[in-house]
Amino acid sequence: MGTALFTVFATVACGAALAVVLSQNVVRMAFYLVISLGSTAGLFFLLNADFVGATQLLIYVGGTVVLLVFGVMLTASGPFLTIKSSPGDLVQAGVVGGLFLGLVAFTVLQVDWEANAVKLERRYGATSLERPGYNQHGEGHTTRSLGAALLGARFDKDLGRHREQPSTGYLLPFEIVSIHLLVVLIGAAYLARAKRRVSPSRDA
Amino acid sequence: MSASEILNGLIHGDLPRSAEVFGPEIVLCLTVVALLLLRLFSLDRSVPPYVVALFGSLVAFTGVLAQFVYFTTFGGEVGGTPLGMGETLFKLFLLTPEGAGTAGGIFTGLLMHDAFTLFFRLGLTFFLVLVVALTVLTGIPDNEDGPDFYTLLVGSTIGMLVATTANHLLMLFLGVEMMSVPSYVMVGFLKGRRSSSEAALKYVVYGAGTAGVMLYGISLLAGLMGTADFAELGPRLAYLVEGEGVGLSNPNIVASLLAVMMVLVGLAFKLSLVPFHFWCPDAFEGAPAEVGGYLSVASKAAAFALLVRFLLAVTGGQGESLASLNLYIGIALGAIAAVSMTFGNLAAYSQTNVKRLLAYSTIAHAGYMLMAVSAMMVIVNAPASSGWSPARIQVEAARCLEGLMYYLAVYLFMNLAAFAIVALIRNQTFSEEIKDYNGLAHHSGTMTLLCVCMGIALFSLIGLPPFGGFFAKMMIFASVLNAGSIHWTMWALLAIGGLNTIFSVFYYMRVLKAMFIAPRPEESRTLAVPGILGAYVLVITLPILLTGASPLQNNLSATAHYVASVLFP
Amino acid sequence: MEGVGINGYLGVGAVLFVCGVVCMATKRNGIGVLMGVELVLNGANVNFVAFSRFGHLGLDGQVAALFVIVMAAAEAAVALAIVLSFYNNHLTVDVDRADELRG
Amino acid sequence: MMPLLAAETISGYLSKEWELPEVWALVAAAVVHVALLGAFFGLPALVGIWAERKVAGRIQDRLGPTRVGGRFGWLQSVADGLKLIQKEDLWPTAADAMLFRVAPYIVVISSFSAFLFLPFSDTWVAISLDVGLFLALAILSLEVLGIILAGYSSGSKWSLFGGMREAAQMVSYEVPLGITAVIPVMIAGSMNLNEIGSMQSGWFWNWFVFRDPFTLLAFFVFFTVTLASNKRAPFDLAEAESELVGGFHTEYSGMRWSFFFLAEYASMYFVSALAVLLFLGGWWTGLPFIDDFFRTSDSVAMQYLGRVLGFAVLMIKASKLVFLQIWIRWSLPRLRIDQVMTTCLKYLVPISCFLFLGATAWSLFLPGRVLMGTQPGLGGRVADAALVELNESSGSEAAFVAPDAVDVAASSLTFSSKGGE
Repeated sequence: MGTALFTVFATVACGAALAVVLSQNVVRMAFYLVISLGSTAGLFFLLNADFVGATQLLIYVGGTVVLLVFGVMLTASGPFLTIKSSPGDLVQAGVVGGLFLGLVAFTVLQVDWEANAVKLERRYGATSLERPGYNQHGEGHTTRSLGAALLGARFDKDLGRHREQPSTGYLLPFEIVSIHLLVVLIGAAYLARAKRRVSPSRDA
Repeated sequence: MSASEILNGLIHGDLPRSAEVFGPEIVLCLTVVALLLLRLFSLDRSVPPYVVALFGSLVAFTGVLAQFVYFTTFGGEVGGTPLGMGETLFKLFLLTPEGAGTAGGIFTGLLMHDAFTLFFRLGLTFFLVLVVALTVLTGIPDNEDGPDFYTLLVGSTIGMLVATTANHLLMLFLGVEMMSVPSYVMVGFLKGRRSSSEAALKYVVYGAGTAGVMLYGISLLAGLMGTADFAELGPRLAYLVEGEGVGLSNPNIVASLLAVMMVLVGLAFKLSLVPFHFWCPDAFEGAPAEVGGYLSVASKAAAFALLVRFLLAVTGGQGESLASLNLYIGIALGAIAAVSMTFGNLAAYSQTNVKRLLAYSTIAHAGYMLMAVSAMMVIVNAPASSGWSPARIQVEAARCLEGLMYYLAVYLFMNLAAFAIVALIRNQTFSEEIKDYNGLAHHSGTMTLLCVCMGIALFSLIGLPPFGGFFAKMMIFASVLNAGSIHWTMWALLAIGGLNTIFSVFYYMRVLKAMFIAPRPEESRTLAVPGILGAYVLVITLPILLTGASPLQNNLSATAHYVASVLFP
Repeated sequence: MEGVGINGYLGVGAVLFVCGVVCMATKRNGIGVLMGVELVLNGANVNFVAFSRFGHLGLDGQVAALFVIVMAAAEAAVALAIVLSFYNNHLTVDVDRADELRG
Repeated sequence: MMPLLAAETISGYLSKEWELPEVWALVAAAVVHVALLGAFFGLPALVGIWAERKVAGRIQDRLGPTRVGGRFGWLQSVADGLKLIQKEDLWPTAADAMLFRVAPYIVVISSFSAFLFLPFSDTWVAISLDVGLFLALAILSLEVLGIILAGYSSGSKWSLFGGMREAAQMVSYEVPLGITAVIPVMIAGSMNLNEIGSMQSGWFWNWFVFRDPFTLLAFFVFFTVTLASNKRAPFDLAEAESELVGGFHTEYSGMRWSFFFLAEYASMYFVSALAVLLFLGGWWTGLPFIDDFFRTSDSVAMQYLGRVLGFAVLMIKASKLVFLQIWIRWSLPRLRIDQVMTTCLKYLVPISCFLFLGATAWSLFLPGRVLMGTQPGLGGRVADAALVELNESSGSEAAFVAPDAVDVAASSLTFSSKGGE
């Protein structure tokens, strides 16, 4: 079952990603992007990362891509915005991309990840996902642990282990990202809004 | 650990200490919020936004300064009695021996607090104060856009502070993103201008792309090592390849090399090193000169701090097993440095726009500074056959970084001075072309002052004695010379660096020639700048002299050496 | 989850990554380039979550993926605003037309 | 029959009683689920459209449909459906045909998929997840994508305007929607909809809406926001027929057009059911003696009956809300697009933030105490959850976690562990 689902999601994700590259119409690209990102969310669910999958759907697919499509609509000068690349470029990109894919995939897949994980586990202990008695993660119930980790407490890592210092918690990024988002929001709003006219009546 | 131990450790141990060390950054965050609240309640009419920004950055700078003094004087040792002002300052910022006085990770090891990060934080916050002051004087954001501009400026600086202190791969990514994304907007800040929006578009496209590549590298690296903690990256890699071949036939080695390369792509973009430099001239030409000055110095400094820390993290703690491989990373960096400075200097030669010329010059300077990092990598990974003792390696490696930090400190002033003068002249002549600089020195007293200061900055950028740039360059060249005895390529690098220095004289001179020697156009009106601007330029030019032939030079280099040595315990 | 090990997921990540890079390199439409960036980030995210499940990364991988999603949203917002500002000045989103600054 | 009622899941029942291989049991169970949900998905549309016409008629002092299927026009929707199915499937020459044809499916699929996470009664839920509510909202928000694509690909100005309005509106209203939906999550300490629902058992003052003044207001904000995110009047700017002909579905006809309507009425029902689950006591009658009679019964059949009752209760509550939506549509005039955006960004977002803060403060300072009810507040609730988790985790590594340490941890984690019960 897992294999079958994986095959479906992986094929759709990769196929749609390829379609994004090959498509010339921006809105179609956005559509394929949605499909690709959505299937990736499916992969996340298969990997027992429910919360990440849901976030992917809500923020990425429902937010970011909608934003992109919105941008396409605002900048579409013709009825269907198509900016074509020449076939020569495409062939060139295809060859280079194929070689690049070969390089990355070869490098990544050549590594014996299972052996590495076993080796690391021997020295540094099991990850929280494999620990007996804490395997709710195995079923995708990571929300609470994620919440605790974002507040800095790593119950999943430290509980019942001997540690000098608490393990890495993510309180700082969780908080600092909010400032970043605020700054970025202001920046985007600044660029997007028209320059207000300097006139006595401010609310005009 | 039990649950209560975990929570108690956080609430009573880690958090207070982290908040104490991170205080200046928190002040900057509050500044951002204050700026926005000010506008929300329409107070920006009565309290100009720059006042808030200036105040916030000054407080943050003072906070870091207090920490720096506290740390260097009483670092880790309880019982020292601070005197007078210092004591008040320490009390004001609630510094404690186990907080700011102790080196080590904060926020459960996400960030690092030690002399090295303190030095960079000090520089960055100081630079923020200078840039805010400059924008106040040149008036680049009007009162209307002030809150936006300062929000972006301060937000980007927070990102740089995070990046310089990062001790975790996730923080590396967050830091780089946090410093870049607001700066994309800052480059496009003059939104009605065609060139400005084009510059921003190029910057954001390249920036986002390289950030993505870097992230992929981070994911591979973290996956390989099973951790994202800097301190464990190197040892874990050594452990993984233990007993196997360490050549390129080992898949773990190849994968980690690819990952490190991808991360370096992201950092090279921030440093505008060839071949990731395309954005730099365009962005600087399109952006306001103030922003150009800010980006060229601050984001470079932050990226160098990050680069050094990252390289030491992935190559550290591996002993002999991977040293030869890491040596080649150092040599590869040297090659990039050589290409960058050569390209930067050659391309700068044909420029007609001063900002563009300075942009190419920053590419070249990034190359000079990368020489120091390259030499450091070579020295740290010296093979046993070279006959260097561990103690010597330690001292010489620290000397490389000392050169880098000295260079950055001088670069801060000389580059800011150059960009500030360009901005001030732009406000008078509405032009940034070299041909419009003709005879500027002959207009009025203040204009002459500006031109003289520009001369000092440019001479220092060339690396002529007795200015700071000379000593900085000497330090780096000396350490590269030292590294040459480990691998001959360093001598080649040194030769290229020397040639480049000579070559760079010509294009800097073109600007000065236009200013001083070329006749003043006859129909031009007499230009003058207000005295306060002249004073500002003087204030930032003076350190170029002070870091040159003056007693202060010893102090700075001693500090830099101490700071650098903490990375090589 | 029998059968598919980590390699399957890493393969998907690599394909997404490379598609994204090629997309960034070939698209002349500014927004198309941004979509390439999204694909690249997504490829990295697949890696993170796969390492979290099969590798030794544990929960840290999932946290990283969360932050990446958030940062991607922020970056997309700014990039889009810049593209719009470019459009307002140039009436096109063709990045190849961004050729006034050169030298 | 008995084993079926007692079985945890359908697939479990199939593989145990019918001895099907596990894969086939899963597939069969999925088919059953989909068939049930599919039927349920069509039902609100059929009933809803009929009800809309009837209510509209009554409000405007006319009768509404009276012919097809007897006096009350019962079969009007079916007749409409038949007519729509027979229509030719066409698309404008100016349209981007592929996207034009795909868009309605996106809308229908996302609207349908949201039901997968909705518990219709205690444990009657297709997929019970820790992130149920979050995921349901996420999937529901995908609907906007289909509408934007429909608007864009139609190649018509009206459609494009409708699509853009919809995009702006939906994305904005997702913010207050999320914030108000988080309030019950915070009180319950869980995002599992089943858990949120089962926490509101007992007397009706245990319903979250009556918990404190902030949740009471939050319910109304939530309801308002769901109106907008469903593009119901007075927020139906995307299809404002007086300005945009038909908005994003101007160019659609036949089956594809009816898909949009199917999805609209289904999500109307969905958000109503969500509001019921989050605020209005879910499947509980609010009268504990009735609920407990079934719940505490030893007989499997009685427990099953209790769930059927819960299902009916949920349906009735949700239908009331749907009726309210229809009522509002025919009573209030449509807003202008700028007013819609102002309402959201200037009023609803700050209000919902304030309510969230207020509800949090209430939980912190009056832990375990609620306006009238007896449910434990956030403190007690999260403490319990933490206890459960800690105990579970200490199961095999009990040596490391002493019981008192757990208490200390739980109390310091939550500021107060004193539950109200």
